[in-house]
Amino acid sequence: TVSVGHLTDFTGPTGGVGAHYGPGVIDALNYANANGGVNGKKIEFETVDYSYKADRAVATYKKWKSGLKPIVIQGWGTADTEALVRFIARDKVTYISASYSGHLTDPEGKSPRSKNKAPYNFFYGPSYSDGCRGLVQWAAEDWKAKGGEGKPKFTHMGDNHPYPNAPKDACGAYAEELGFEIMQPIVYSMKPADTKAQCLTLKDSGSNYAFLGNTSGSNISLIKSCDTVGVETQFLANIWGWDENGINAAQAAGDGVAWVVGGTPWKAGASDNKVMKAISDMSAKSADEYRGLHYVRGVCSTMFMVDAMKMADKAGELNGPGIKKAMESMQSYVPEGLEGVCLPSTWTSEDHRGTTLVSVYKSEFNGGDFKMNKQTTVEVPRRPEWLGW
Amino acid sequence: MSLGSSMRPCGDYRTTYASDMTIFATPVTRYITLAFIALLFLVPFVGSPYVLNLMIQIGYYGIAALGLNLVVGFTGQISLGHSAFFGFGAFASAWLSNSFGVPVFFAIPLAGVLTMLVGLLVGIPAGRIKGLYLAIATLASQFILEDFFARAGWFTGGSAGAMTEYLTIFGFSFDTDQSYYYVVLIYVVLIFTFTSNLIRSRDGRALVAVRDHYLSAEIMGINLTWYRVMSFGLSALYAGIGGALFGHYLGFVSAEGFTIILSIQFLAMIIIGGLGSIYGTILGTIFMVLLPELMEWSVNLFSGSYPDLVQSLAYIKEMAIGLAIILFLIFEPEGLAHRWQRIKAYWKLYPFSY
Amino acid sequence: MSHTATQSEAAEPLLTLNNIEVVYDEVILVLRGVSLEVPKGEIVTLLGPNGAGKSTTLKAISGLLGTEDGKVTRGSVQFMGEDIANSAPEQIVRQGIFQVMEGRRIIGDMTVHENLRLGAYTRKDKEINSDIEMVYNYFPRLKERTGLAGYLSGGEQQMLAIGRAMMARPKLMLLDEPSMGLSPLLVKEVFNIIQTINREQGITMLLVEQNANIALKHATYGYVMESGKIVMDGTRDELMNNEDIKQFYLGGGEERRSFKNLKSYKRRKRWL
Amino acid sequence: MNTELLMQLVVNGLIVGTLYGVVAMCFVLIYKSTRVVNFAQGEFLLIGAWTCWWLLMKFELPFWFGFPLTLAFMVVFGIALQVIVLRPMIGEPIISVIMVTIGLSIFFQALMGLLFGHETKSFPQVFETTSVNILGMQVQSAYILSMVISVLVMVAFYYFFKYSRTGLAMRATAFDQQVAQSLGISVKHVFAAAWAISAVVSALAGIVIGMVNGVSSALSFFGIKVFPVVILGGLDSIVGSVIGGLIIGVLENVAEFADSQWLHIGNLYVIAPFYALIIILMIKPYGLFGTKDIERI
Amino acid sequence: MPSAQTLLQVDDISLSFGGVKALQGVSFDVKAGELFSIIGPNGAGKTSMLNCVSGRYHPQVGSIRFREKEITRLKPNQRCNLGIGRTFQNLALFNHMSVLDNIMVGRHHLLKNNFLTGGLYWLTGARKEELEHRRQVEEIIDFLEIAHIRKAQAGTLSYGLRKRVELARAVALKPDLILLDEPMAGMNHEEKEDMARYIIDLNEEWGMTVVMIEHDMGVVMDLSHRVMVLDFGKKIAAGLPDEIMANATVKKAYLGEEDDDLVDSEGEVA
Ligand SMILES: Nc1ncnc2c1ncn2[C@@H]1O[C@H](COP(=O)(O)OP(=O)(O)OP(=O)(O)O)[C@@H](O)[C@H]1O
Ligand SMILES: Nc1ncnc2c1ncn2[C@@H]1O[C@H](COP(=O)(O)OP(=O)(O)OP(=O)(O)O)[C@@H](O)[C@H]1O
Ligand SMILES: [Mg+2]
Ligand SMILES: [Mg+2]
Repeated sequence: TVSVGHLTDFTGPTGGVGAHYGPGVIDALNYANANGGVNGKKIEFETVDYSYKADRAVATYKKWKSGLKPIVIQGWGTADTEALVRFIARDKVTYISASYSGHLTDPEGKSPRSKNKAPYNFFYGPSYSDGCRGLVQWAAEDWKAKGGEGKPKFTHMGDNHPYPNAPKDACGAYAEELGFEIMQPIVYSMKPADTKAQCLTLKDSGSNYAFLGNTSGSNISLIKSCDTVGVETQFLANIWGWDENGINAAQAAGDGVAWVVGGTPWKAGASDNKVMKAISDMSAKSADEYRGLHYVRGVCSTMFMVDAMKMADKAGELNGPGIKKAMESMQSYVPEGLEGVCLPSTWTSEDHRGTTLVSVYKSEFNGGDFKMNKQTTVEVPRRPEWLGW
Repeated sequence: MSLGSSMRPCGDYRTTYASDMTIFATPVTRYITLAFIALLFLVPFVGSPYVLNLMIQIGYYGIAALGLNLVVGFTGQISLGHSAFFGFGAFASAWLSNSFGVPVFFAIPLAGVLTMLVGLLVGIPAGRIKGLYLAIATLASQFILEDFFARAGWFTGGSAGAMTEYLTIFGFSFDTDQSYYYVVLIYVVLIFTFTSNLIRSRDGRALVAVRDHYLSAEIMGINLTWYRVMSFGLSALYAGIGGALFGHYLGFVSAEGFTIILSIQFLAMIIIGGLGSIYGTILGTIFMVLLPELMEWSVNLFSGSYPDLVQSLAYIKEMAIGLAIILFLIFEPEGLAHRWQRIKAYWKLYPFSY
Repeated sequence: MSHTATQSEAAEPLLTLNNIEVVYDEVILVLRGVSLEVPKGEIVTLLGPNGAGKSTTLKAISGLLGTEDGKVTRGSVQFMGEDIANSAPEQIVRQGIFQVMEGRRIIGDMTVHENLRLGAYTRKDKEINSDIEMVYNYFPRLKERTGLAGYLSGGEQQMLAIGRAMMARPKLMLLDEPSMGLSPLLVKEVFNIIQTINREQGITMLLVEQNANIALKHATYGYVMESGKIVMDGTRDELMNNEDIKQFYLGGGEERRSFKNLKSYKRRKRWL
Repeated sequence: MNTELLMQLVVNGLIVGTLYGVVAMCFVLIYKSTRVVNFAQGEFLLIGAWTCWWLLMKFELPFWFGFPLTLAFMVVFGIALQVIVLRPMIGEPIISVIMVTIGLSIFFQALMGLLFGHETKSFPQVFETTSVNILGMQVQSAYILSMVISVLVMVAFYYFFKYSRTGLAMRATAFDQQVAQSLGISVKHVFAAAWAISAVVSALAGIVIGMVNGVSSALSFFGIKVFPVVILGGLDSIVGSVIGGLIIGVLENVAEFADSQWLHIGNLYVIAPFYALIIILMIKPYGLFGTKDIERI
Repeated sequence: MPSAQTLLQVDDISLSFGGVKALQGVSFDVKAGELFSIIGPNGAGKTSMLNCVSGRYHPQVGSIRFREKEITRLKPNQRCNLGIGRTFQNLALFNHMSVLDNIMVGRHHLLKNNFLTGGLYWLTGARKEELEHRRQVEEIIDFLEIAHIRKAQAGTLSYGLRKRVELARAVALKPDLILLDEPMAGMNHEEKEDMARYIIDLNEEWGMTVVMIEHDMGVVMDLSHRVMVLDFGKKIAAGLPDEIMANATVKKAYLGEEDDDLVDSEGEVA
């Protein structure tokens, strides 16, 4: 057998999205086992809900070191990923997380911006910075298309907190480069609460585009509040910032929010994919169980890992370094059977920016039977100086 | 008189006052404790990294919790901002070693001192504000410090957090659990001995006096303001050291960790352990650190890999933690230490249990 | 110590303690088998040195041991025929036992008036206000104090505590050192008041007092307690004329000893 | 300077403030009668909101029916909670009781997660007009409702504590449980009443907030958010809690204004109240209306 | 025995709380080595007077001088360094400390060790110092005959015992002037005799000046050198015990008319 660790957050502050992503991972692993595991080797995995506490993550990791002994880990957020960077580098355990901070993309630590090297860290999807860059790039075209006059105004919104702040400077810089006027950033709490005050400020600033850095929970109440005070700004949400739940909860107020999607939505084709459907059925309660965006990403991230494990096994080194090598050998690769669902990704030993493809969607409540309309897929330039930023 | 005789433990007769003023009630208890500490030094040879990790956690949390007990248990001022001090210590130590190349060996105590200064600052209101009003004032400082962490990139590394060096002495790096365990253990032993001494000497008594009856304490010549503020300074010192140890163990410090939740957990540790009890503090810390692990372990017994099940079990685990705390307090509202004393008192007088 | 079968009057007892045992904190034994009787309509006093267990006895009767980790572990407390040992305090109050606790214990952050109203908490009748007036007549000082009771002087608080008890109109009133901290004049008044209440409202009294002189003067029967045991009991006159009582409680036998010339350490006699 | 924006922010502040006021009152109620700081306050909001949501969504009950039903449930809940959990704690150190409420908050936080998941759900449309215009400021109707309620509740509480027999009993219990018992007050019943009332009013607040922002576990954060409010007004002052609520509400918004117009600090909105709190306490150590404790020996 | 030179000088003190005039223009002085009693009806302002002297209250008018030194505005904790100690009418012990620690707190202002040196105990001589004071405290304990409850938790003691512990704590301060607020309240005659003995010894053997509030006239008459009577915050009389007993106003305001009631309750006063 071969063992895999799985850290997730169901009960912690990021449980809202974890509740979708986690099951994706679990189902994918079960599916892999049901289909011959890693070239016949069964994948033995353990799921631990560490409720977003860094040292619970470390404790779990230590526990695994003396028990499960995983060679690769499906991680979760900033808290665990950053806390484990060192340990996994030392123990040569590949770590695939759902925390897309830019500086994890720099395995060698070459870039001046990234503080340290993260050789064993991977993630699937565009980094937070690239996601935001993609959005402003789209916004720039959108502005032209609308025939907007003069410089469009851009505002970064989010809690004063590591996660929302991650893309702040990188994205701001690019927006400026694209001819946006950068307004004063606006802070709103990650805890859903009445944010009319911030909305009034936003309205007053006359901003045309606002990037929402928080997770969907607080974005819902922001968008609702802003609706009541009549804000016309075009909202741009990051990859964790908007989803089915948001669309349903915000209702009409949420119409037209543009955001980053890291894989084909369920209704837009994912459900028609045989493999994806089979994976979903591992735990589906009904034949036509709906799966959210985060679920799909969880599956993709896991299937990339599984394929890498298979390659490593073929190469006769089914261990951390082997898997790292396999991942880094992938050239615009898509896990077999998941074509058209997961974004083709490329990792190299210097550059762990899996993909810089940013698919921008817009949401539509549509009286409960919501729609997610793809706008475009932006290719964010893979500039060397953006590595690790 | 009845009580008098029954209060004094039977069969302990002191010949000198010195022997009556030792930390431990009887020589026996002293030897037991020393033996126990000696045993602790052997753990790395047998314990798995996991066990060591837990003991290390108990170590640095225990130190911080002891600090909190000084201000809450001994001085009687509830503090809801302890995790902010803990975090500040962690960042301070990282900052010192990263930005100024201060060797970690010195950075840890220095971080403690820096935190102490912050603690004194936060404690200033204690000169005027009392009781729950003060408690909430400390809550305010918790949020203010959290905001500071997120804002002061130069100090905390901002959004990405701060990487920390491992402790190295003469080239030997304490980067394994085995080696780091000793660092923490030594800190624990030193600090707990220090505290036991503190509370049996002048200023320790003063703190308790302030708690029990500040009006008469003042008339007994105790400067209320000074001790109220100072107790915050001390608690911050401990928290700072604990935090620093935490930081250099994890290798990474992020602002996300030091929220009100952690402050409350610290509170839980000392209340469950026993307010105003030194060894109670450790007991409480053990309880709070092991509880989630225990729950994790027990849910894993019947946790399959079926997502919904895993998910609900995660919640049930959380519920169990809350429940455990409640049940515990219903069963022993005055903390483990108190229960332990009762048991002792009972056996001292056994078989004439009254 | 002999049980108090040698009761003089024939009046049937309102309250009877059958050798009760009280333990604090599960380990500290304080009352070691106390038995006493309080006949209906009379004033019985309980004397004893500090720490004898007098207050504990009263708390055992009124059920207030609970909040101090105390328990009646043996024996029974019979009030009007039924056993009330360890039953809930509010129950006991409703049955008509009201304790004036040692050390005033008035409610500091309420006004005098509110304190008095609370005294009548268990009552629903219309006469509460008239009773408050009655209390004010007994203690005019209280009427002038409109601020919070917590700021009253020691004695004023004592008056309030007694007044509050009167408001409850109990069958049996347990008084723990009512004269403590009162000026001589007031001590006298208070005891006269107690006597009057006892007579007019027929309230039975169990009176713990350090001022044995005045206590015995007003009581019909007395018990002496030491380190958790009743060591002596008798009618007022029996006790008044007992040499030891004179010595240790009444202050001097024939001619009064002056407090001044007690240089030498006297060996005190103990019953046990 | 942009007066229109300021005006709107102030109005918004007053509106949100009343809401804080209501939650703060529940808090004060518990404190006034038991000296317990209820850390599970936020969870009370949560439970109330979820229950109502559940009744309205799952059984499609009309609001006018589901709402009172929820309140009824909360009464039962409050009493049950007291009987099962808090009664054994009577006479124990207050700090332990406070810790128990923390345990409760952990427990219910998780329980709600288990039952209703972690996502934000939105209430069905209750009022035909979602918002009304005040001084050029759009205000959700739900908030108007809460304003009315809070005023009523406040007046009720005030008289309750000043004049009613039970109110007095509650204060007595808070001051000294042993004395209260000696007066024939049933500490148990007093506590039960306190918790029940508090639970009901919390539910009220929870539902109102739920209607505006949607229901989610984050509602419980309100429990902590009102700490400044309570303290500002004075822990044991009903009036204080409401006024404190208004002050904090306005303060937040004015801070936001100053921030966006001149200071550009970032999250003054969130953090300003706490600075203000400390300053005010330094000047008035017992809040604006809190009663001093008696320093007499 | 009282000497000529005054230790405490109180000049025309007035203190009021809102409406309540607790003290109105009270003046008196206490000579070194004197045993001075303050009596008066309840609420007369006796405790308030002690509070002014020990610094709990600050009179709005008037001045208090101790050894010629102006102390009216000093904080309480500064006064005990000067040598003023006191006990309280409503018990004010540190309930959760042992009797021993309670008394050791009295030594606070005499001890030197602090957080640091205290923590390092063995290394800094704190141990030696503590031992030294412990020895002296034990003397007090033996003197007041509370050796058997040394280790008991103060809060669990009976009322009378607590009073005694309070006295011990006050004595531990090594004061020159000790203020006793109703030291004998709640004691039976025998215990009062003991207490009287302690007070006399404190005054004569230990050479402390005593200011005492007491309601038991027997005690007051026998022990005190001079007596002051307060009523409604005013000083209505002062002088030698017998004069006071004879004083008509005092009788009326405080003692009540001469009759056997009084004789009984207060022990024959002749
Ligand atoms: N809560 C308690 N815990 C432990 N021991 C207690 C407690 N309360 C009282 N005691 C002990 O019980 C004994 C009797 O106390 P109690 O107060 O009944 O004496 P008492 O006769 O009232 O004395 P006094 O006349 O001084 O009031 C004392 O030795 C006291 O130390
Ligand atoms: N802090 C205070 N606030 C308000 N009033 C007070 C305060 N302290 C004392 N008083 C009032 O001042 C008056 C004198 O109080 P004080 O305690 O000095 O009386 P006392 O002479 O000690 O009476 P007792 O013999 O009953 O103790 C009382 O009426 C009391 O109500
Ligand atoms: Mg007593
Ligand atoms: Mg007095």
